[in-house]
Formats: sequence, structure tokens, C-alpha cells
Amino acid sequence: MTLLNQKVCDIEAAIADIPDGATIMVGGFGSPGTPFALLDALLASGQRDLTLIKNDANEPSIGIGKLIEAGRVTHLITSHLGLNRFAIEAMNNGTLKVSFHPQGLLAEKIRCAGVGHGGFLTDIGQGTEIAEARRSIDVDGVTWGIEAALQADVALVHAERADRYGNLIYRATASNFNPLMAMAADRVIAQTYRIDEPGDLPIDAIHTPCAFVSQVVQVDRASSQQGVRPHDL
Amino acid sequence: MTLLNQKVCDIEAAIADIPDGATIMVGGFGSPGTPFALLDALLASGQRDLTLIKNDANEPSIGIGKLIEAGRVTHLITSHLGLNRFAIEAMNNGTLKVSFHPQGLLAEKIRCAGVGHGGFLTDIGQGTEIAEARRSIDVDGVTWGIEAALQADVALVHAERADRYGNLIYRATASNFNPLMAMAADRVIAQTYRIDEPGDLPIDAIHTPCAFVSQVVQVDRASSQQGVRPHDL
Amino acid sequence: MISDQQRMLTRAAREVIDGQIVNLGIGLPTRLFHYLPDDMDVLVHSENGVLGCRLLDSGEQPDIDMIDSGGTYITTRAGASVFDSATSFAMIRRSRVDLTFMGAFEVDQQGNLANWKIPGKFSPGIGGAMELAQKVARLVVLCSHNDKHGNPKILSRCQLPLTASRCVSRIITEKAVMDVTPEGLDVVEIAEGLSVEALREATDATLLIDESRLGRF
Amino acid sequence: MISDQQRMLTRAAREVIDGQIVNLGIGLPTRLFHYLPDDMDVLVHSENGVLGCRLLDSGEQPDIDMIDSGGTYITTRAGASVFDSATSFAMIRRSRVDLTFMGAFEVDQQGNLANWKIPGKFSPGIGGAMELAQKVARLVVLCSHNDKHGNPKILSRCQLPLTASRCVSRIITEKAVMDVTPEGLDVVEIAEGLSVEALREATDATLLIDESRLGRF
Repeated sequence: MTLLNQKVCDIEAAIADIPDGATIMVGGFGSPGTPFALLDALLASGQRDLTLIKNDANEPSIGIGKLIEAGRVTHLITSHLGLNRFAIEAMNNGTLKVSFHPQGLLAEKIRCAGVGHGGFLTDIGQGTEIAEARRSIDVDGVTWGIEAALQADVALVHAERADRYGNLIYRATASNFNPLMAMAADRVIAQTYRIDEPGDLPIDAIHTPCAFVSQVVQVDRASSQQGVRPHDL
Repeated sequence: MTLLNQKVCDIEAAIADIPDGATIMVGGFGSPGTPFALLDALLASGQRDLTLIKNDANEPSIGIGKLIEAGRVTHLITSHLGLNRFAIEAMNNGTLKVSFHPQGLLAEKIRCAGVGHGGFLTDIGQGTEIAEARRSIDVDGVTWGIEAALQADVALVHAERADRYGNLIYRATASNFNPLMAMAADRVIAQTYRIDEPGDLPIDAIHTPCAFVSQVVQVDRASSQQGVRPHDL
Repeated sequence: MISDQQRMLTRAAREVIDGQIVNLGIGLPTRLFHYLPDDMDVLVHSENGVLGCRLLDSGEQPDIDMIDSGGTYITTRAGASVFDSATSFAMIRRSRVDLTFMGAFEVDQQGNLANWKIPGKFSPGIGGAMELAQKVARLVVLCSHNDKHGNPKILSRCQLPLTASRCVSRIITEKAVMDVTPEGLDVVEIAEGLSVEALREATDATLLIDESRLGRF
Repeated sequence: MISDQQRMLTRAAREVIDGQIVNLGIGLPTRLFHYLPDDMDVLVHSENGVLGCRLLDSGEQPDIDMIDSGGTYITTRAGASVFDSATSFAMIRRSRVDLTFMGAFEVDQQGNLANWKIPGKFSPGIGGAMELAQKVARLVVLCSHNDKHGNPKILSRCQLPLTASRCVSRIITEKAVMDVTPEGLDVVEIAEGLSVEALREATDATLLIDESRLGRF
């Protein structure tokens, strides 16, 4: 793992050595928690043939939407595409392979890799087409579906605040998949608005301990504005 | 589940209707996080033939040590008894059945019940006697041990602070198994030093959301003093 | 005069018991926010990781880090908490959410629900609907009684891929309030002014109707 | 004159690289706390749920909620965090702890380790040892070369139930520093004043010794 005193780096350096064909987890549920600046750097950096794992496809022309529209994503592992008609279009015309998982199972498959397990047993989806696609096992007379852990080469996460060791604090509903993905990839790149010295974050307030984080990148708060939409309802 | 506005109760009422033969999870790693006041109430209340699930057996004559010495525990599911020679004695002379699990697997078995899964796949202990005792399964050419979820009728947990809806905040190394057990039992009884009004706890600081907690009991800070030992090393 | 939707929402709000944790599905159920009395100890769960949502007051500035699962900017009420997606779904799978309202493409008298996929036409993914439908302690379907072509959505057996089987407790439409029972859908209330015959005609399921105790709404 | 233990601990402390996360097993390894330089960016992990432990300064009051996994009152240094047991072991199983020091009843030239159970005599439970031994990126055993009866603890094959198989990288005793290799234990350093013959005599494993490059400690 990256040494504690070598984690702070600039955004281009963090993204540059991600290879073509990489599997990349991306935090966020809709816009909150989406690492927009890291995704923009990935777009600029040029990697192709990516497999992305994200709860959703953001909205058209923001976040991973940009990468999908640029034809850089081959496979998307997700829960729901409802807010991105371009992603649905790409799926329907066959240019984007999409694998769907129920949202909570997607979260657990990621967490499962993050804690070093191989999979877990669930009853979610029994009696539906979700269960037909997976192997099952009987334990003490109960039939469970086996869900395998979902790993990635890289995770891109967004945190409100960090320190230079890589301790992370998330905020409000910008947490979502970020703490799970921050455990589950070989290399974890965190973007944050503010990088403090070790000791500046209250120990009880840290959501992701630094042990899981490989690199920390400071980004401007304005980078998240691309996710802002008109207030509805 | 208990309604949000009906969770605060006194300690005798919380403990009284636990039946003989119940399976009870008890938070704490050593003394920190052990719900000493709830355990004293359980001792006073008289239930017998209990199965306890706790990381360790506390130390002689404190915490669950009192229940073991009073002959009230039939079965202890644990990770390590190193600090309680009476518990080791009871195990060796056959008055206490003890089931050992590696500490991290014990935590995950509890968490597994807490999130509604049936079990998980692990490689921990492969090649040791731990693996001989369990079933295994091959997934994509890798052999995994199957660890079943570990459930309980009741969980007794300790929190630093709560509100009357049952939101909980733990402190320092008094967290340990408490947040996991707080999800995993049918009924979750939390002791705490202070019960605030909803809205008094910062939303980002809550470790266990109130949805998981059945009852909240206020206890005196002095109740934890039984776990205090001379400063060593 | 109040609309059918207003009438349904007013009726649906009466399902909520003081002290409950409630999840509001996307679409019409989300509008129930406006019908929940402020003085109740009720926390609204949203599966993106918040318990205790409330709508922004008019003029209140949105916080870009605070949305519900439908993408709406929300804020929180007293007693709220935020958490990650794993914890959010643990709450759901452990049935710690007491009540959820969901829309339906189809719902049948066995309590089966189909609301996520129309093969060949609509398949944006399952989201959190499957886990909510299967595991929340009480599921109330809130939907129009018929589709836009007038075809019944309340059926003897769902044809579309299921979200979850035998998961629905009660169905509220603009025409009736119906409970799932082993013998069929027990009609407990019928819309003001609607005849029993008109209800039967609009429905493709076994309806149990005892006019002597039939409520109106 | 410094004791064998002090010499072993001084040598062991040199294993720690600036920037690492380190776990100190119960017993002798815990005493390494006293040997880690304050000016290094090193965080000590303890499996009860803390990363960044440090010893209390003399006179510093203990906090009853703050112990390490051995039950010792500790405090934290800058950059520390606290977390639950699941997160603590996730760190271990994902090999996010860079280095651990553990004691041994027996250790063998395949890198097998036995340190948790002596059937019929000592079996207080496995605690966190199995996961630490199996998963921490680098495991250094820190133990006496022989048991109190003088029997070798460094063996060609462990007899006791294993904590984990093929998990040990390096062994540090009062007599030698040895690396596990496919051909046997490669002796990289030998205690000041100890002869190669005496080392071989005290050991029941294949030792690879190249006197031309043999260090002393």
C-alpha cells in the first residue's frame, strides 16, 4: 500500500497511470458524492474500454455521462439509469453493455470485496428474474442466492474533507457508495475540498480510516457545480 | 418494530421480559463498550440458561463474568477468553459450553445477520482446524468457507449518547461490536449516559440510526467503573 | 373540488401511524410528503442514505449534498441521520422500515407487484425497489386503477416481471382501498359516488365486497 | 548491558518503514511501542478498533474508553481514527495493515505459524491472530529461539495447530534474524558473539548460512 506520508498528489498524476480496460468504481448517488473533478481528469486523460461501477449513470453530459457519451465506457455495472436517457439509449443500441443489480445488493457486493470476503448469501430477488441468473445453495433447509464480491482496479471517491494520511470525512447524502468503494478497490483515489494535517480531523468523525486510501487529491468546490440542477418538487 | 416515540424506558422494564433460554448479544471488547448496567439488571432479573454472544468474557466478577460465575450462562459464543480465568475454568470443567470464532469472522457473522444476509464466503482459516468444522464451496475455481449469519433474540449495547428515538453515538474504542450487534438482534436494548431530544445529535455524528434500536435506557456513568483496572504496561 | 390524486394521497396519509419509519416511492408516493402532519414523530427514509427527510420550505436554499433517492433536494427534520448505502439497505432488509408506498404497473390479488420493467419498452434498472418491496414490513401500493388505455392494473395475476412476490398488503387507487387476502382483494373502501359494478368492471381480480361495511373515501 | 529482549526489540524496530501501518501482537511485540521513533509517520493499528495508538505519557490520565486489544490503556497520536470491529478486520483482511509482529509457540521453515493453542493445555480462543497472521502484508515473528525447557521453537514443521500457513516472512529471536525462503530459513543476522554451530544446535530447521555476508546484531 501507499505509505502514509506519500498520498497527496495532483489530479493528473493520480489519474495518469490508470490503464485502458481498467475496472473503476465511482462513488455517488446521483450527483452528491460523485467525484466530478476526477471524472473530468479521466476524460481528459484518454483511457478507453473502461468498465465502470456506479449506482447510476449520473445525468446527461455530467459525471460518468461524459465518459459514456465519449464512447469510453464498454461496460457499466449499476443499479438504475433512470435519470440518463443517453445511457439508456447507448444500452438499447448496444454500444454500452449494462449489468443491473438491485441497489442494496450492489452496495453489498462492493462492501464484500472491501472487507475481503468472496461473496454473500441473500434471499433478495428469490422468485424473480434476478434469482434465475445466479447460483443458489441450501443452508439448514433455507435456499439462498450466492452473490459474488465485486472488485475493481481503481475507486474514485469524493470526500468533503481529508488529511494527508488519507483519512476521509463524507457529508450528508454525499456518503452513499463512497465509503464502500473506498475499501473495495486495489487503488483508491479520493478527491476532497480540503486536505488537513494529521490530527486536524476529530478521531470520532472520520468515516474512512486512512488505511484504505491510496491517494488524496485536492479539488475546487466549484467542480461539483456541474451536478447542480433546478430545484424540483 | 418499536415506534419512535415509545423507546425510552427504565432498565428493569427493558430487561424483565427477556425469557429464560434467550440468545443475547453483548457489546464490548474487554470493558469499553460493555453494557455493565444492563448486565447487572439481567443478573438481578434472574433469567437462566442463556446463550451469550460477546467478543470476550470480560474479566473475573465483572460484566458477563458475573453471569457466568452465577451459573446463568449455558453457552458462550466468543473469540477469546484470555482475561477471564474463571470462564476458562468453567469451559474446562464442562459447566460452560464455549464456541470460538476468529474475531473478525465473529464480527462479520453478527454484521451478516444485521444486514439481513444468510452468510458469507471467506478464506480465513483455510488450512487450519477452523476450516475443518465448516462447509465449503467452489466459486469460479476458488474454494471458500461458508460462515452462517449469527442472530440473537436480544442485543445489549452501550452508547455514549442517544436521543429518545434511539439514535446512538459511540465513543473511542467503546464502539467495537456495539454497532454490529445493534443491527443483528430482534430486540436491541441500548444503555447510554444521556438521552437527548431528537435533533440534539448532529446528523453526521450518529453511528447507529434509530431504526435499529428498540429501547433506550439511561444509566449512570458510574456503572462503567466496574471495568476500570489498574493502568498497566 | 379536489382531484383524484389529492383524494388518494389524503387517504394514503391515514395509513401512517405516529412513531413509524416510512419510505416514499418515486412518483406519486413522494407527494405524500405534503400530507404528513408536522406534529407526528414520523421519519421518512430515503434509500440513498437519509432517515428523517423533509421538504425544503419555500425560499429555503437547497444543499447540493442533500437529496432523496428521486434526486429531489430535501432537508432533514429533528431526529434525522445520514449513512452509507449499505446501512440504508440493511435497514430495509431487516424490515426496520415500517411502511412503504410504491407505484405499480401491475399488482395482483396474491400481493405480487410489478413496477420496474416492461420488457422491450422500459428497463432502466431495478434501483432499490426490489429490496423495499420484498422486505419493508408493510407495503401499500398507490397507483391509478387503470392504465392510460383504460386497461386494469389490478389483476388476478401479474404478467410483467415481478419486483417481488406476495409483498403487497394494501392497494389504494382513485377507485378503492383493497387488502390482499387469501380469498381475494377485500374492498374496504370505495370512492365516493362509485358503484360496486363500476369498480368490478374496472378490475381484473377477485374482489370481496360486503356492502354493509363498505367505507367511502 | 542490554538484555536479549531489548536487543530483539531494537532490531525489530528497524523493520518498520516510515509511513507504514503496523500491528503489534500481544506480549513482547507490544513493547515495540517504546522503540518506535516519534518523528516517523507510523500508525499503530489495534484490532479492537483504533489506528494510531500511542502509549500514555507518564502521569497522563487513562481514558476508560480507550484501550488496545491487549487491554492496556492507550491514547492516540495525530492522524488516528477509531472504528468498529468489522472495519478493523476489513483493514486486516484487505492487507491494509503493512506489517505485524507476533509471538510464536512454534514457527517453521515453510513460514507456518502456531501461536494460539496447545491442545489440552492452553486454548483461550483465537482472538484476532488468525486473520492477522493470514492477511497482514508482512508478518515478522518475534519470539525466543527456544522454549523454557530449551526445546527449539524454530522447526522444520510445526506440530501444534496452525494459526495460519505460509504466513511468516521473517523471524527475529535473541539468536538470529531469519527469512523464510523456499530452500529453508535464510539467516541474515546472528547474535553478537554466537557461533554458527551454536545456532544450528538450538534450531530444528534447515538454516541457510553464508558466513561471508552474515550480519551481527
